[in-house]
Amino acid sequence: MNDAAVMERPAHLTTVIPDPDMNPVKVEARDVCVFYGAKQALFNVSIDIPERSVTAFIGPSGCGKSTFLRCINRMNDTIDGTRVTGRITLDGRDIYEPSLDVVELRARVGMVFQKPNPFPKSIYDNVAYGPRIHGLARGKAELDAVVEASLRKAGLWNEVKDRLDDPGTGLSGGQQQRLCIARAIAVNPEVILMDEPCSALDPIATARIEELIDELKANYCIIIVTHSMQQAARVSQRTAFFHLGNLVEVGPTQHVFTNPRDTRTHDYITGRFG
Amino acid sequence: MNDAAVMERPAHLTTVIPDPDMNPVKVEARDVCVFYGAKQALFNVSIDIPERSVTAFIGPSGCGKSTFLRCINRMNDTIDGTRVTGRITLDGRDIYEPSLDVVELRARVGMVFQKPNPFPKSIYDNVAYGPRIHGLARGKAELDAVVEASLRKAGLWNEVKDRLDDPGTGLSGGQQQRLCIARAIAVNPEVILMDEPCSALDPIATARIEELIDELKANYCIIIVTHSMQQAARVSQRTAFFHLGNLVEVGPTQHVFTNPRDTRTHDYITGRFG
Amino acid sequence: MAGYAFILILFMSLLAFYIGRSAGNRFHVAAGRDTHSLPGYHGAFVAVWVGIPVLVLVLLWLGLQRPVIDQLLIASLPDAMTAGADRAQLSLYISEIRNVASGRIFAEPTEAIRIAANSLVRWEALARWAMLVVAMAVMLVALIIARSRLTPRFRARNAVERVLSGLMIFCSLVAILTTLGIIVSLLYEAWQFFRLVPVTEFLFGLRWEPQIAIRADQVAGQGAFGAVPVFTGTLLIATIAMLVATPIGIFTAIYLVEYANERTRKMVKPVMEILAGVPTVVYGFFAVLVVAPAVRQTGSLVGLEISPNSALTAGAVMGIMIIPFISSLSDDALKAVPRAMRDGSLALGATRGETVTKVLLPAALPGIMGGILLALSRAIGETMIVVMAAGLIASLTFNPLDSVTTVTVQIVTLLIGDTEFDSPKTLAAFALGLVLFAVTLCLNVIALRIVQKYREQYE
Amino acid sequence: MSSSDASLSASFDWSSQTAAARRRKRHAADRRLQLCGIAAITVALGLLAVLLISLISNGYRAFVQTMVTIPVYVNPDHVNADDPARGNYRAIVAQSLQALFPDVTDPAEQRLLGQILTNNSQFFVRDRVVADPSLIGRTFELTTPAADPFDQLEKGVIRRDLPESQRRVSDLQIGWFDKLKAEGRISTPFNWGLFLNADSRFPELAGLSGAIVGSFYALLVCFLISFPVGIAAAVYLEEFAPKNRWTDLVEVNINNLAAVPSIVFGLLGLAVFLGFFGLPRSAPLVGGMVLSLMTLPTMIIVTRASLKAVPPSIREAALGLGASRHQVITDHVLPLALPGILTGTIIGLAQALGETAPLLLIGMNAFITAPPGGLLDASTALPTQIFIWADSPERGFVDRTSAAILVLLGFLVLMNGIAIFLRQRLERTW
Amino acid sequence: RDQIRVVGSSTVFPYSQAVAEQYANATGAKAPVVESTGTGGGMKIFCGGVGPDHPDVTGASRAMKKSEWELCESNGVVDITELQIGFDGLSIAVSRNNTFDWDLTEAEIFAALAAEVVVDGEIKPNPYKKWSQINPNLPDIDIVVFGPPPTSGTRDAFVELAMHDGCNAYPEIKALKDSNKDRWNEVCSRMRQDGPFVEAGENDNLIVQRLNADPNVLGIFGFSFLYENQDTLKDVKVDGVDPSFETIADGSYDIARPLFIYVKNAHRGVIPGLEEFLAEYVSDAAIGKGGYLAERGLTVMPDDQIKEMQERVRQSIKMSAPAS
Ligand SMILES: Nc1ncnc2c1ncn2[C@@H]1O[C@H](COP(=O)(O)OP(=O)(O)OP(=O)(O)O)[C@@H](O)[C@H]1O
Ligand SMILES: Nc1ncnc2c1ncn2[C@@H]1O[C@H](COP(=O)(O)OP(=O)(O)OP(=O)(O)O)[C@@H](O)[C@H]1O
Ligand SMILES: [Mg+2]
Ligand SMILES: [Mg+2]
Ligand SMILES: O=P([O-])([O-])[O-]
Repeated sequence: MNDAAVMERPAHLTTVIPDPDMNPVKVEARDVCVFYGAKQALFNVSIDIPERSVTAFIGPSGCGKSTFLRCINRMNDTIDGTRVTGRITLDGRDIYEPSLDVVELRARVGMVFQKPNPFPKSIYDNVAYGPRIHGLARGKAELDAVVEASLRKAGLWNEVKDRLDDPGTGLSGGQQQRLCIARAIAVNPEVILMDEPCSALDPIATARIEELIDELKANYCIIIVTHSMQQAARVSQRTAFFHLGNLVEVGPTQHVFTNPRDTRTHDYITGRFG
Repeated sequence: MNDAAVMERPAHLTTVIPDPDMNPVKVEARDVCVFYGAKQALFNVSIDIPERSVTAFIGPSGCGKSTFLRCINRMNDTIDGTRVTGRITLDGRDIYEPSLDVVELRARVGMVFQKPNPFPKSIYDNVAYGPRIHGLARGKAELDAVVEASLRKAGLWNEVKDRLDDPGTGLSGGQQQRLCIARAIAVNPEVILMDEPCSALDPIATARIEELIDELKANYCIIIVTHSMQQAARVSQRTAFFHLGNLVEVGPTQHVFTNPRDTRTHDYITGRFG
Repeated sequence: MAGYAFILILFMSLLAFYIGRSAGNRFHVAAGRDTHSLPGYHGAFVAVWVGIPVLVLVLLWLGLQRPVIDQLLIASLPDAMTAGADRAQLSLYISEIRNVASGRIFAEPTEAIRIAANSLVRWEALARWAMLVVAMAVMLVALIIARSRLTPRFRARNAVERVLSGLMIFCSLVAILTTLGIIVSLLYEAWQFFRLVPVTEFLFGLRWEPQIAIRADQVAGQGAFGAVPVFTGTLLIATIAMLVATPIGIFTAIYLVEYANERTRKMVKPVMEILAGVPTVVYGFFAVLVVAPAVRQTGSLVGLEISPNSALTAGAVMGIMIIPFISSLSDDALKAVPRAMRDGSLALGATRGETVTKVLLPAALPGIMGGILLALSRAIGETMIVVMAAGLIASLTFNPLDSVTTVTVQIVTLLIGDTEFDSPKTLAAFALGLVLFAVTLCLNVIALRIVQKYREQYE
Repeated sequence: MSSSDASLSASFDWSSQTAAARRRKRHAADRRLQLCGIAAITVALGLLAVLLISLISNGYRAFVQTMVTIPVYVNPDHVNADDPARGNYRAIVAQSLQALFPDVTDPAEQRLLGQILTNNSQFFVRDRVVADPSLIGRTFELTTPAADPFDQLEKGVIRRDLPESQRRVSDLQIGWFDKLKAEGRISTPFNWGLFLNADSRFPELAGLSGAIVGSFYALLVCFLISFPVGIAAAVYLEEFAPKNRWTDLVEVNINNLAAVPSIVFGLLGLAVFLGFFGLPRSAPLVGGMVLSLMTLPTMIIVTRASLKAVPPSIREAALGLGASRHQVITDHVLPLALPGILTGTIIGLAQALGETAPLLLIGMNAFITAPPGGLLDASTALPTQIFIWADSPERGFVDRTSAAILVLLGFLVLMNGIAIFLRQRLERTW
Repeated sequence: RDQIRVVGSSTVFPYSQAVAEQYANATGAKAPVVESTGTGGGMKIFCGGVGPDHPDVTGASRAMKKSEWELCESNGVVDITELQIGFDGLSIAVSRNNTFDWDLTEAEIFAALAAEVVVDGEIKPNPYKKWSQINPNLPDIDIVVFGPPPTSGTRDAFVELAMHDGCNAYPEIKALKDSNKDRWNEVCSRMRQDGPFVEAGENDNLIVQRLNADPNVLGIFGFSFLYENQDTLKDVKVDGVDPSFETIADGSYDIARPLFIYVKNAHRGVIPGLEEFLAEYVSDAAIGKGGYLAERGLTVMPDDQIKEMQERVRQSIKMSAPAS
């Protein structure tokens, strides 16, 4: 393989394909570097993520997609020895400023993980967990309403409405993942982060989730990490390509896939590595 | 996704694309079924694998590629509760007949794994281990020669010749994987099985391995499992597509990718699922 | 001489190994890859067959030699001495003969003894040489047979590995044999006991006064063997121990797993391990000399009357002993909850505390429960602390300030120093031991099942 | 927020007063839980500290010993040069002491004077003379432990301000002792005897060497049995045994044995080793065997855990090359698991070292004044020695009991320390 | 077996230890093994039989009982020499931190510790919880007394020497002695089991340390323990007499008893060193005035009695069956 092209320009400069139709910016990152102990996992990532649309992060394994995603709701704080430099803002407010309460931040920025991780509780309690701890519902009736609305939005209501008291872990993989999405929606977030939400699912469940993402993008800013370029092409409006900790290229999905400007992007989407 | 097409014909029948140029058959499987306890993982797989060429197994996660691969050197024996029915022959001899010594079989059918797994010993000892236990070399000088030859074949000699006593685990991922290949070659096998040998590697290392496979196919029968269709297209002469435990389609790589005859194959290689 | 025998066996095995290996080497040169096994395995095969049977033989010989010679000695003594002598007298003779034979003469031995001592010296020498000769013969035969089986295609490796597997199976059986040994010996003695005291009285009787008169004219306990007060006492102390240890242990685990940074963990964990490693006899002293007076003084300050052997003291100190046990098991259980659960909760905006109490603890509960049950069985079986700090008198009470006794205390006091095996008092100890074993067995099996199920759930 | 849709679409005001107050309360609850954790750890460690302090405050005194140095004249009247071992050394020591106090002439007082030195000082003189018969007729300086009451006096345990009737030493004796002190004949060096002497009736001479050697023998036996058997059993169960009802039973059984009260093993040893096989009472061999039955399950469990921790990829790699299962284990798995196994072994042995109850039942709590010469000699062990000393009336034994506990704890901490070190240094995480 | 084995009384244990050590040091022979099993336990093992599996010597803090003699006889242990080694006082002691000047009569001791006592002229289960209920002049504190368990000779001696005398002070009980001997024995011998009397195991030193820690409890143990701990413990006068070497030896202190060792003559000449060990035990240097056992708290016998013991050893004089 010929990697000479990669060397043509400084690796950490991002090719940004301009996009006049982009929605207003919801999340903005500038020069974000992340270190795990001594090891640097992200190099000077700068990106604008628009609201009410789906942004996909793609790239080979270990390139830092998850790492960057987890910076946005500060989940990286929970790993010992992680250090983040640079600036990330949500609606213009720096999320790393000391006065900010991560509890509030994480309520506003929901997250769905690669492996469905429902709590070992009933379906109802899974969804009600967030509203309860944040005090979003007054009384049982209101809570019931929130749970129902969230499950409906996640397209799960009809399948589970008769067994809300069954354990969430008893559902199939795809249902569990939708339950996790319902759980995230229930606290009424503004941004939803999804880290390879379908990679543990079968094709049919994957399709259901993709439809769901499509519906949700009307109200939320959604960021999805995926290892499947086809999935990125299907669900996202914008795509960012990461490689070895660098954000190589970002722009409208259409452009990135059909007309990549960086050789690395090109090699990746044509399957020459990864 | 529309799965109706899949239903058109009995699922376990394999579409075999005829190939007049195929090399003589090395490994032949007939009606192989594999059960993990009560769960059936493979359904009536029948396939001919030619010598001195590369055969690729592709298919979505969990479709049984690894399972079938591990039948060929009876590595499945090591998992409790595994049961294999059907018939697999190597050069016409049934490898599941009771009188056969698996130790000898595995010496003839080498294996390379998804995650590079060098022994935590020196580079030299890694390569020398196989020849030692099989008594393939008399004396130190002969062993040295075997080690050097294997490392050369694996394209690693120049990189490690000055530090043969360093631990094999200290090498980079790609070097480790080549070390594992050298280790497999050192016992002089006839078949080499590779289970996603590049999926943990970076693009450059991947390219090196692919080159290596290309060289090795002149002497060995190579079977490679990969999740990258591009890789299958690049390195293999024949491709077999597995789905849900069935061998759906097998034939010359060119044909399978450009002109699949089964809708499932088509959906998969066009990225509609997986 | 036994030493020489072992050296000889070692030497012969090495020789056998060498012979086998050279044969293997020759096959290898001749047949190359067609040889089944490496030369070393051929060597090991011959060595195993030369060494192991003879080793068993020599050990048996050594075990039997002495009793056989003793029999011969007694037979050689004049009838006048042996007639009417009981076993004890005979063994005294033997003892004297052996002393004389080894040159320890302090009183003038009789002529018969002197003659016997001389024959003893002769016989022993004879037996030693006989053993060497027999061993040598056996080894030579084995060597010839084993060597004759070697061929290039001979599966020496498989044969050696079969022997190794056999040895390993034998070793795994030791655990079973131990259990069987425990059960059989306890059952046997307990059965003797139940012939003297009905099971129902033992299990349901309310009075326990086992220190019965050991002489007819002594007035002591009246020999009541109703173990209920002993059981309740055990339960009382174990409960107190659990009440002390459970919260401390669980909170410690929570802190270490969820809040502490790496450095604190690295410091606290070894110290907790010291707490776990303190011998229980030390805790016993601690209970008697430090805790008991302190408890009593505190009690008298608030006007409470506390027995010096109060269940409270024994239980509390036992609780201290168990803390590390519970904390490490809870630690394991909390850690076994997949990180994904924690992440899921934190990502919803839960605080760490909420994550622990609402998600992790409920999820880890089976594991923690299992740990607590295991700890409870520890508490029930713990001996030295209660031997020193709890009472000897079995009173039927649930007042933690009173003195109660426990099963283990009774076992020790009934058995120490006194090794007679026929008084109900001694046998009662085995009956108690049986109950103790049965109860801890049940607890352990239940607990282990719970823990295992729990682990599997997240595997 | 009445309709469900409304509740979701209406954005929640995170910066409102109520929301902020609620968050403050939640953070406070979080801190409370954290405080509970800290409190629990503090209590646990505090208790350990109290335990150690109470031991040290008693035990430190036993680490020094009051010694008396006197010139000894080996009077040829009392020793025959042909047979120096049979002299009347009691008289020699008494006369030498009296020579320092010429004005003490009353026989009763002379006897009191003699009590200043340890009873066994006569044997020290004998041993010197036997070793060097040329001392007969000459004078040499003998340094010998002071008898326990004077040791306690020097250390301030026996208080001089008490009325004479309440003291173990009389005013007269204190006077003599002070005179010796004024002459520089009293010293308090480190008490090596605590480690080098065997048990003794006399606290000033009592040491732990018998118990240490006994414990060593018992642990040696325990190690020699449980280490190979444990590893073999663990390897079989983990690597070879088919998973069926039988092996399940063995597994449950082993886990259960690890939790069986140690006293039950004592009962087993008593019934089987002493009762059935007729092995001698109080022997370290029997002690070691009982302890090994106790540590064996722990060994098996730890070894299995270490074997499990070796990643399957290593096994697969070796199997894939055509190694037999035995070869895989001896060549790869065992070497890699060894650090873990060693750690477990040390911890198991440390537990065995501190175990008392089963040893009491097999009679390893006797009084023996010489270290055992072999596995079948009667002997004590460290924990049982503690138990015996605790029962001795002399005041010196109170200190020595605590000191012995400290020594035992020292050994345990040492062993655990080695285990932790091994774990941190050698064990790899995969 | 090439080692002497000694079992028996925990009271005699320290003395046997001292002699064993002296013997081993003086002769260079292998050290005897001394186990403390309590007098009763020791007798039981000792009488188990003749032969290397059975101990050679047992210590006793009271004379051998008839029943024990019979046990010995039935097991073929008939040739036994009985050696008295001295006296021991049974002291009742209390911490020096306790300010009360204790002086109990045997009747009061009985009333405090017996299972059944005389209340209003009737024999009833012991109702007393506080000392002051027995005698208003005694302190108003709970009765808590640590004492030895039934396997120990100390307990037997205490029962016989203190409790029996104490119970005879009550006419109602004394009357029983003639009418119903068994009942009398039962009433006079049974210690209470309801708490105030705490059986503290064989470990006397632990009792001492617990007294130090707790000024309001009394303890019963051998005088040697009190002698060693006189700075922290003080004695309780019994019928007005303090225990001391003098009062014990002359009999004015009432609860004192002789200490014995018993030797199997069949083992002499068979077990190496037994002769020398016994000679050492009864030597003047050991049990004589100013001997090393006296230093450890043994109350010494008159010289002629010592001479007699030495004679018994020399001639292996066989003891005759005890009367009771
Ligand atoms: N907790 C951690 N400690 C140390 N290094 C880490 C940690 N987590 C991730 N890394 C490293 O940081 C780099 C980026 O990891 P990240 O998980 O973000 O990759 P990714 O793009 O999400 O990969 P994948 O597709 O496999 O999920 C990798 O090299 C990884 O090894
Ligand atoms: N040891 C096992 N026990 C039980 N089921 C197993 C085991 N190994 C694999 N399976 C199941 O068998 C099926 C085939 O698995 P296999 O590993 O062969 O798939 P694969 O095609 O190699 O997938 P991947 O691309 O993820 O490696 C899967 O459903 C899997 O869950
Ligand atoms: Mg990731
Ligand atoms: Mg696979
Ligand atoms: O041990 P005792 O002296 O009390 O029998």
